[in-house]
Amino acid sequence: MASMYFNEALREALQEEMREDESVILYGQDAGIYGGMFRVTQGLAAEFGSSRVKDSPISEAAMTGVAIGAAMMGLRPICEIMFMDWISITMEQLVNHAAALRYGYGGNCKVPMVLRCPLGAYGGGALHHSKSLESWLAHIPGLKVVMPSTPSDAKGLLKAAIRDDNPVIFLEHKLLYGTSGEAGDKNHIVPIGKADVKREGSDFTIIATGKMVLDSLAAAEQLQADDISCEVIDLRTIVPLDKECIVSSVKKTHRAVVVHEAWKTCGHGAEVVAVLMEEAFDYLDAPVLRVAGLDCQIPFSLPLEKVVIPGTQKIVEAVRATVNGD
Amino acid sequence: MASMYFNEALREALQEEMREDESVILYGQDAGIYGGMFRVTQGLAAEFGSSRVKDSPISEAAMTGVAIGAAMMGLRPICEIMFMDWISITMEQLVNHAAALRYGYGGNCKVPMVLRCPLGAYGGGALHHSKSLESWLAHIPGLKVVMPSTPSDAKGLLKAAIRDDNPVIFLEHKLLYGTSGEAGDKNHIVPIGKADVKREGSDFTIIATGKMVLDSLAAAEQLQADDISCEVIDLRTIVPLDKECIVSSVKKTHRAVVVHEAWKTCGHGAEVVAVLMEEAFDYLDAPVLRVAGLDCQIPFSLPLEKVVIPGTQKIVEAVRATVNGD
Amino acid sequence: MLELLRKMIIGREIDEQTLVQKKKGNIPGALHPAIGQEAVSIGAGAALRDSDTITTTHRGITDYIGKGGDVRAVVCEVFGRANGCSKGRGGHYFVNDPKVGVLGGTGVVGGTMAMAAGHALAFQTLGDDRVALSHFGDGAVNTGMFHEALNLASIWKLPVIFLCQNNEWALTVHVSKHLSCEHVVDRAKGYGMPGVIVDGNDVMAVYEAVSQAASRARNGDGPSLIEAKTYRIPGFATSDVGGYRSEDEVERWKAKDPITMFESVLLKKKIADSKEIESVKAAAKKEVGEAVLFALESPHPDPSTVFDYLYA
Amino acid sequence: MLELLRKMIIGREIDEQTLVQKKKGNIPGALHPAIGQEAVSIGAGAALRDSDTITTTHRGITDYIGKGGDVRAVVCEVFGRANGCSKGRGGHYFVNDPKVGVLGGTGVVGGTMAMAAGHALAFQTLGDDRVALSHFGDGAVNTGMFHEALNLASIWKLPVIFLCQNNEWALTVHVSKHLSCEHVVDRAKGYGMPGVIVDGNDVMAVYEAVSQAASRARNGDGPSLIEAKTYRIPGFATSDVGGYRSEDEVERWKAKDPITMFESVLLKKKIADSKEIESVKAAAKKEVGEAVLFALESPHPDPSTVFDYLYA
Ligand SMILES: Cc1ncc(C[n+]2csc(CCOP(=O)(O)OP(=O)(O)O)c2C)c(N)n1
Ligand SMILES: Cc1ncc(C[n+]2csc(CCOP(=O)(O)OP(=O)(O)O)c2C)c(N)n1
Ligand SMILES: [Mg+2]
Ligand SMILES: [Mg+2]
Repeated sequence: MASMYFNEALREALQEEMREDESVILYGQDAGIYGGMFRVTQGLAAEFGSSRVKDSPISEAAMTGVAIGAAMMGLRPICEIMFMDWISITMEQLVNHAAALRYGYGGNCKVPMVLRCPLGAYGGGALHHSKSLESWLAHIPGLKVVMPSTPSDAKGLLKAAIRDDNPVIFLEHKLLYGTSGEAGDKNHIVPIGKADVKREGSDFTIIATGKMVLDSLAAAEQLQADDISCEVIDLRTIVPLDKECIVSSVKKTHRAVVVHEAWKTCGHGAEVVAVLMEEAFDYLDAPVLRVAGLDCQIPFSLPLEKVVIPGTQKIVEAVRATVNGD
Repeated sequence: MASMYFNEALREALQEEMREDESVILYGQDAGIYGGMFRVTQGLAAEFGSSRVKDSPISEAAMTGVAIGAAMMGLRPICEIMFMDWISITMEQLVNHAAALRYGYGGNCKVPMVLRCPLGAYGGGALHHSKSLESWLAHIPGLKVVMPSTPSDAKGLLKAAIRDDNPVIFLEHKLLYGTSGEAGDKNHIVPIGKADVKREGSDFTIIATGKMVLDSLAAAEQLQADDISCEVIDLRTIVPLDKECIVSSVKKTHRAVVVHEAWKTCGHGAEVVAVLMEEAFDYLDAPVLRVAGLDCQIPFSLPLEKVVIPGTQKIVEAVRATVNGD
Repeated sequence: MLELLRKMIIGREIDEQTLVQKKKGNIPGALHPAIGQEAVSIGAGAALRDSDTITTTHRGITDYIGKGGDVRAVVCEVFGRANGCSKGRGGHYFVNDPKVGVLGGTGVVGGTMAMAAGHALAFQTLGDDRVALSHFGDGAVNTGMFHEALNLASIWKLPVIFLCQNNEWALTVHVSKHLSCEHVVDRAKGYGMPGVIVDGNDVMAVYEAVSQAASRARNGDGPSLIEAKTYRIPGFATSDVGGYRSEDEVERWKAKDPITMFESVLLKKKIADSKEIESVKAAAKKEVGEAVLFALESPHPDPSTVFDYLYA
Repeated sequence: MLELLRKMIIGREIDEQTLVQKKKGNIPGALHPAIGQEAVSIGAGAALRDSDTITTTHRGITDYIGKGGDVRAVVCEVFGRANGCSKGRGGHYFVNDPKVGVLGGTGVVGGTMAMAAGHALAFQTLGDDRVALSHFGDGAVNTGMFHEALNLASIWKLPVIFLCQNNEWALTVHVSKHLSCEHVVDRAKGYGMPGVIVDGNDVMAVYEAVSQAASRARNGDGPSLIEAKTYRIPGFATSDVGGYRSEDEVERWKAKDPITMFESVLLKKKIADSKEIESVKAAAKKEVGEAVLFALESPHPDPSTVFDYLYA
């Protein structure tokens, strides 16, 4: 199996699903002719034509609403919001309509749409091109929230998301697009709701998502040198959360940190901590700390951005602090 | 001091601040001539005229943006969003502009605005008139988030919010408008960022906000009969969070539950739990549970609404479960 | 044509009778009656096929009836019963009946406007000749959603009809105080689509205008904007405490009651005599009355089913 | 008038020289040059007083210069330095200089349009005769924010000018594919405000149009919409990989370079001779060059100050 970039893996998932199922369509700003800001949809307009691959105006709320309506009427629309900072424009359509209408209409419709959205800091994007807002979405009953870390998971999860009968928010860290790996064949599906142990370990559990999985693996490698054997769990889906996977790991290791790039306060790491509190309290030998973005707007300056956005070093320090009990 | 309704206390705060400071203005849908959906602004248009009290079109995003701009130029605007369900429309202006621009402009402006917003279920409001979304706002660095439970706190905190030089989100539970109590005089200011021990106790800490404070007090009363002495902490402000108050209470009682009406997953209760994990782990004799809204869209049917929205009984049960360790 | 009258009366009766029940304390939450606006709802629905769709608003019961929605199902829903069209989850905000293309209501002003365009996108992509219609009020015309939805529908040439029920008021704010142009259709040019004003109290006029917009859409010529000038007779909702409009104004519009007006037309054109009309009225009243009784006796949703329909 | 030329060249030079520095790897993130649009930025700024305000976009450096913003402060900001106009927090997205009324830029299309109306609301409430101007692009015209801001500004009669820099492209999508009307000003009627088209490559024409709108606003007659037809010569940003427009099109517009055009006017009207023009050019180039060197030597923000300016 050939290695490919993360954005190519996404493209392959889109292409395969669109070939397989005529009801799959996609649109987004510059997603058509240009092929997308991060090149994910390159070539798809040429292959599938403008009736199935469209450029959209700068209208994030209507883009989402159109997906909801089209999904109700039998399509499987995929809508791309160019940066997660602007998903804020369409939170209304997501919380009150996409996630709600099946319930509000007593089961008389379903809304099988995917909203793809790049997120995360990538060096100088500043306040409006760097955010990670998955916690907002995880707070909304009726949505599923997916966040892969590898080309293989990206492909398999995107295919699963397209086939899912519910609205799925699909989050892609910008710094992952250029990473590469094997991505599986046409039948490669990764089920939504299953975490993945990306590295086994016995002393410590690191729970992470998206790009932070790579940083956690790097941290685990460094910590191995200190004789701390870290298990790295990639949540892969934030909703539904694979509680069983994290709880059983912590029952084994008795110590954990949760890692995400999103702002710390009311980030989804707090939810993971609260779940461990509820379901693994008696097994914990130390408090579960969070390694997360500082509660600060994300600055442009690279030295400042580096302070706000967590990375390998902060993960290593948090693990060490937990182990040393200080 | 005369007792007054919660909405009267809010009105008095608005009126006093508007009399005191000409730069205070307010607007909202039906907030002018009609006096507001929940009668908070009744009579203010008559007293202050249409240049300072305005009806606004149904344009939540622009309403917020206008407040931001006016605040930058020296006013202290108060903007009312009629139901919190529609704050979703203006999350973009809040996260990217209100909370961000002082930082993005390197301190060259300030944004002293207040966004008032009724929230919570109040019996048959259904999916679009019942939500509590404070967790989204608490996640945004640069905002302050306030949520009073009594007429006195409502008045004192609203006055503090108006005088604050930062954007403050002021959240009013609809079922509180009709509650009454003393509200203090012209000089009554409640500082933002200070929790309040609404009932002292020695065995257990209940941490709550808004209407859930009343339910928690009722629960504490019931639990007293079981000889469980509950301390009830009213956070009053969600951001900044008064960590010291909750941590020191838990260090005393060793057991706690966190209560809110908002959805459980990624609700701000998870943050409180995570803070206790980080700062009081060694003092905890039992896991800190959450009593929160079920992760479900909020149904119209009253019997269903009652299942989704927490109340006294669920608080009592959670405290008992914690004490009994099951 | 008697069928149009019948449906207008059904809509009216549902509002009237549920208002009575609300006063008795039998209905939770607020109600948003559409009394006075029936000609828009019924005329529009009649101009569409069953397979076409509509979306609507917080004030959508009569829109739902116009499109052929089931009376019992919606009345039970207003009472929050398990056999309501939303299984008690939605109340009157979430009217829906997919069998006749009602998908459907919302509590958010402007909230379903792009959704209607989405229905239309599906029809266009699937290559059939169905159309979608979005009902909305004058207040919705100032939401960002209105703008984004109309622009997008226009550039994608979607088979969708935007039908504004301009009832002069957005809750307590008069259209002259919230809208920056004289007529809603003054905005049509900005979306490159036709904009037509129609007497919203004249059911046949609405029928005509929507029929024309529907054929336009079916022919692949894209969306239209229709502004139906009408009036809301009762308060904005059962919570309305009044004080923002004159009795005079209300009385003037009562004199233009769309049902009475249509009755005169039927009589004048000898399409029906007054006996026929009375019997239609009586039957409608009875049907709704029975639905109300049925609803009152219907079970509430079982609390153990609360999560049903959240996920597919 | 030479001052207008000078500012246009300053804007151009900042773009050109920072593009060079970006290629060298000295600037993080992307850049959004406004080359070709200088006449709009500079003409608009010149028509306003220092105490008036502007808001702008992701492509706002020359708008900032037009309003009198400090060259060094913005260049340092582009480099993310501690002495930049945003103290390194914002980069080129957040140009601001409150001393001359620039408050300011954003990375969100449409994001500051209501903010400009808010400035105007403050001016109106405080009873002074200042005006606010909102710069935005053709792509922003399809955001809900555009719509809500214009409607609200109109009904409240706010002293604000909405100035669309229609450069024909929203990133890679041509205005004919994203806008549902021919001209942006076709939407003006829907907001009950005048809509004026102006040659956006003619600095004097922009100056005139903005001056008129400003007096209108100062007189209490409310907002205006101006559409300046112009063109973006370089890629939408430094990340642009091209492929969506023809070389021909770009060449046609290069022939209408606003700076060259204005030079001809100055020469023809004998307002300046070519020597004077050359010396303005040389001085501007030098000023920007020195600012770039100054920026390169300026300190980065101290990591320990990261939370500064978050809260007041
Ligand atoms: C986004 C949003 N903002 C505010 C409200 C509160 N609200 C409910 S109905 C209404 C007025 C709507 O006016 P219009 O669109 O003319 O419809 P009408 O009630 O007249 O049928 C308002 C402001 C809402 N439901 N949604
Ligand atoms: C709300 C939002 N959606 C999408 C983007 C991504 N984006 C940045 S610039 C741009 C095009 C803007 O076009 P226009 O308004 O014409 O301004 P121009 O770039 O031509 O100056 C887009 C889509 C954004 N910044 N904000
Ligand atoms: Mg209306
Ligand atoms: Mg443009």
